[in-house]
Amino acid sequence: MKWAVVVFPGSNCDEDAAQAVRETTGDVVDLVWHDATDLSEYDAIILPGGFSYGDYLRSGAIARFSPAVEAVRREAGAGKLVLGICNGFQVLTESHLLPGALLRNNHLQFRCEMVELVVDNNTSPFTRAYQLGERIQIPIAHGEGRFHADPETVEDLRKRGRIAFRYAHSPNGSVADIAGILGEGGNVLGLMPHPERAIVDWMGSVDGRRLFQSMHQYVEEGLADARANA
Amino acid sequence: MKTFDVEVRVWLKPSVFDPQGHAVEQALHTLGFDGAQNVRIGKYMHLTVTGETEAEARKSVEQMCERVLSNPVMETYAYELKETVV
Amino acid sequence: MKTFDVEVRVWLKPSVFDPQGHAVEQALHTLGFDGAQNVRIGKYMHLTVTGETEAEARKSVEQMCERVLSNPVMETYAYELKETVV
Amino acid sequence: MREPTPEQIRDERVYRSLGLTDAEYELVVEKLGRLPNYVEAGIFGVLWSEHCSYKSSKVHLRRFPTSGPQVLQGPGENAGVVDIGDGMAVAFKMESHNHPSAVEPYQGAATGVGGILRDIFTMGARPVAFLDSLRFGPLDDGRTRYLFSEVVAGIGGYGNCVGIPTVGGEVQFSPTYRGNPLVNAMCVGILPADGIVRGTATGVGNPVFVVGARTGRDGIHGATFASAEDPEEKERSAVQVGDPFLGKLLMEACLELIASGAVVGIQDMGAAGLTSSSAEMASRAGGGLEMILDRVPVREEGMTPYEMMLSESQERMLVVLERGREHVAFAIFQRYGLEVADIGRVTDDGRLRLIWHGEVVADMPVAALVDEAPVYERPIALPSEPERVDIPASLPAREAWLAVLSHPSVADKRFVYRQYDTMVRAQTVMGPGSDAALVKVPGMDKAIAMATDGNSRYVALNPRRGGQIAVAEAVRNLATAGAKPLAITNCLNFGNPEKPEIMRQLSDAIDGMAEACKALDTPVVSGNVSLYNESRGVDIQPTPVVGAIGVIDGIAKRLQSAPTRERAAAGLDLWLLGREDDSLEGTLYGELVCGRPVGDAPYIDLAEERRLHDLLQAIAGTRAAAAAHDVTEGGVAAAVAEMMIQCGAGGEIDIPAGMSQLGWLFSEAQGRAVVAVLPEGAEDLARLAAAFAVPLRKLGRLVASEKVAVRQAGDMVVEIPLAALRDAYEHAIPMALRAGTAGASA
Ligand SMILES: Nc1ncnc2c1ncn2[C@@H]1O[C@H](COP(=O)(O)OP(=O)(O)O)[C@@H](O)[C@H]1O
Ligand SMILES: [Mg+2]
Repeated sequence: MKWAVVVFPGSNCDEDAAQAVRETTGDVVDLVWHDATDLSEYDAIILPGGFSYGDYLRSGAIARFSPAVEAVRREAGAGKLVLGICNGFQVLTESHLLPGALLRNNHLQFRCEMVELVVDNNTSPFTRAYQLGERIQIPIAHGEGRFHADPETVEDLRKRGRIAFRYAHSPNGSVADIAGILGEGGNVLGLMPHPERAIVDWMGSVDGRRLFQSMHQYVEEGLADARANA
Repeated sequence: MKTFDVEVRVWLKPSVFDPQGHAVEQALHTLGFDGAQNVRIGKYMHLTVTGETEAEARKSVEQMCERVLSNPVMETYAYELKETVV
Repeated sequence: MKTFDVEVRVWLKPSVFDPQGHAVEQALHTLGFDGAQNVRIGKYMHLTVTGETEAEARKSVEQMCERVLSNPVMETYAYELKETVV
Repeated sequence: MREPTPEQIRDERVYRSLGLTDAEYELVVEKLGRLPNYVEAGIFGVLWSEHCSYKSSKVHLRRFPTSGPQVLQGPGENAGVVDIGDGMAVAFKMESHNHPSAVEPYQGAATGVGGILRDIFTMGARPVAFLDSLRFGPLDDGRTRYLFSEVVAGIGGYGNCVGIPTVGGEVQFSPTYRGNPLVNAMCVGILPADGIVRGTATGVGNPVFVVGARTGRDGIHGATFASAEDPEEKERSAVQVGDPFLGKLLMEACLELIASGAVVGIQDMGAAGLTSSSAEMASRAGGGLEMILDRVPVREEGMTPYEMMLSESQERMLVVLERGREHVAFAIFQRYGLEVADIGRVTDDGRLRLIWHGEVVADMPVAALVDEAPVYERPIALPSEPERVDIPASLPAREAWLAVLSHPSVADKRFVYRQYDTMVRAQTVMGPGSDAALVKVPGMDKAIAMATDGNSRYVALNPRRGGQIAVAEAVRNLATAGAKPLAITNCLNFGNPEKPEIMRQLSDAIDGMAEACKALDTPVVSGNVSLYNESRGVDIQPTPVVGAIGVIDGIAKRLQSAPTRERAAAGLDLWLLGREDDSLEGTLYGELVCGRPVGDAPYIDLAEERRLHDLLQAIAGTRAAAAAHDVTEGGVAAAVAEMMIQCGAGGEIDIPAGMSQLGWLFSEAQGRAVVAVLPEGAEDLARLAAAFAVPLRKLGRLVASEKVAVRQAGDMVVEIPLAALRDAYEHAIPMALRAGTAGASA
């Protein structure tokens, strides 16, 4: 399979994400500049962390208008996997590919530390390698990660199993301790924590590996099925 | 073509917690400004726009506000527009 | 004791570079809002204060603005104050 | 506004407001052979300022050792560069932003980080880490809490956004910094050993470019302001605002441009923007530059040549390209949406010539501006004898232990560093919370080790020994992590050099630092001097801050500053490496009891120090060693407590018979470390310690217990729950901040 990592002006976890994919899956990864208009050759697309356009105005507010985000919208509609990490999650909510918004942390500070997450869904293409209810260690690094949505939306997310990860102890005041949510079709995941920073021993946790491996496995199975049917 | 001065205010909907407003309120109380209450903090933007008519300019400002300058998921906006006196 | 509604606007002094305004202006141009110019982004705050008289309330708002709500080293402020109609 | 004429500048002494003394003005006239006009006088004013010319410190800085086989680039360039083996090198430098941070703490700190970042990528290095060294007054005061919170937010605001992890640093609190906080930032970058780019304007006819942001009226007079007296009194609209987003784009664009091979020389525009960058680039090449100011992209209309030359708008660089390859720059910078303008040419006439509206508005010899700037041998007071005092034992061991751990200088700095992205780039092997930070060289089993240190109490008590200790402490942190120290950078934060006693501090501290650098084989490859750190006529304690760099080959060899929870719970022995000492002179204990620094600076012997560092590196390779932590402020008591708190294990400590209990617990004698070792590793440890001739004594052990006991000859000295130590250590800074508001600018 082939991955794209979209690079916006101000992205800064693009290389980290690409490196994590290579390390955990051995797949090919391209870094794609935000003016790309066609991403159809990729099986999975990552919107990486960072400060696209300086996070001025609102995080993700300006990046959302990039041609690449239009292309992502198309591929998401076609069922491709889209993973938004941190700033990528913010871009996804700003562009309404995911519901809600990410607001300033309730304590007003940027916060970078290892946090404990609870896996709330282990049937999605992103989470199938985890156990339901499993506690995993993944670092966060954000100033605007407080997930907000109106109560009906949150209830709907909960009912449909679209909350992928919750914080064991919320570091930012997110409603329902939400750390990551799935899009309606289950093929888009936005999450504030950084799985690409939990890949090898010396990082302090390797719990992020299985997220990329889940995606790899899901896509490879689909590709194998497609070949078998052809 | 006319030029207009525009002031846009954007603030969080009442249902959304505003930690910054809360922190500033606390700070004001600590400094003895006990009467300060209900502090909410938003954004104030100033810009100039051009348009053939005021109506056209208003339309473009509204589009900017809805598409870029505010996020309706959690924010509300208001603006004032005046023709620039040269 | 009366209560007043206060709206405060704080913005960067003209000589101070406003990176946020600059980035937003660029973005507006990319989106086709070519007429948008001189974008400056500041803060908009709403609060209520109390005071025996309007003059007293104004004085306290001015103190708040100077000590907490703005940094006079680089920012300027303006405010409007109206007695709250109950 | 009309600019004053050359005659008015002379007759009305306008030059004084431009930072020139009467004698300096005379010298300008002599060098120029005529009266300078306003632009020229302004340019001389900033270039001959303390900040740009180092006129008070230069004669002393020459005493630093600056060479060695590992040094690829010593002082004089934008940053120093050392070889880390296998074809790779590290560029690093530290810089102060004290005065701007005192006026506008968020922006002052942020632009400090942005400035040092540009110094690093200018060398052709990919920046990989920041460290920050901060000094504030006590947190009992609202203004200080505001400064502290905003400085930390500003450092994070810039560093997090540009995507470079802040992996270490320090914060100390002392009344001496109440009116004059210190903000020193260090940046570290990686480059191929043969890929150094320099700030030289060579090749007659080569085009000169301004790239990055547009030039506005920001911070005009910033450089002279940076060395002027009291930050409170200064003109207050000169605040510069950083744009980390633009900074990130500029970094990527410049690295791409450098990789294209078209760059002849490149230099960031720091203090005194276009003036210092152009003059310094020309000076290094021994040539000249001609610049057409009409072509400089400006942000505001009606800017004068004077304003353009002195503007300190951030996020700009001056680049000399190979003639004929201009299109490379245009293509790259346009893609990033950055300004790029061809503003002039390299010449060979040794002059800096500025043209505006078709007229020459300034024409000065480069040598006079840079190389021949005045150098002062300022008067130096006689050395003073350290005072002899008896430090009363009025604070009992248990209370003292809690007081030391909850002193904000010693206490947990998590409040600070969790606001920094410490992991972006995904190469941080050890971040804040360890003695040294380790950042991996991508694709190699090799990491760069780095640490900053500088305890002004020691320097105030004994400048020379304090200078030695500043270097020794920073370097020791590297060795404690198992790394091989290579070189240092520094920031010399001192008071008013026009006072002979301050010059004595500066001169002696430099001597001490130089001695330590020689003994530890860590030459000085870059640095920065910040003088006039005073408030209302009172100078700060002398504060040399040292940033040390080392390398570790094989990250598995690294030593953590505390063992893992599991290893500690299984039981480990604690050993003290280095001298047994029970003197309280110069200690935090002494300061707590007497309310001020007292006695002489603590003991240090540079030869012993060196042997300890060598031993620590040897220990790091052995399997029995579980952790090492050096002994610094707060003594053995603080070092052991920090280790216990981190690993969550209590334990027992024995004070040797015959030693003063308080002295032994709280002595800050240098050249020491605590190591946690598997019981079966004792013999190997003893053999190694003997081989390196480092004294070794069993301190006690870590056990899976919530209790901590200190005994002497079997008698209980202190018995305390681990939780009490932890609370003191972890809550001190958050509690001090909660005590009042941090949101007030007043
Ligand atoms: N301003 C800061 N920025 C980043 N890290 C910091 C800062 N202050 C302290 N730290 C980290 O906290 C830990 C303890 O600091 P310190 O007590 O100064 O260490 P040491 O005594 O080993 O020099 C170190 O890992 C240091 O890097
Ligand atoms: Mg240490």
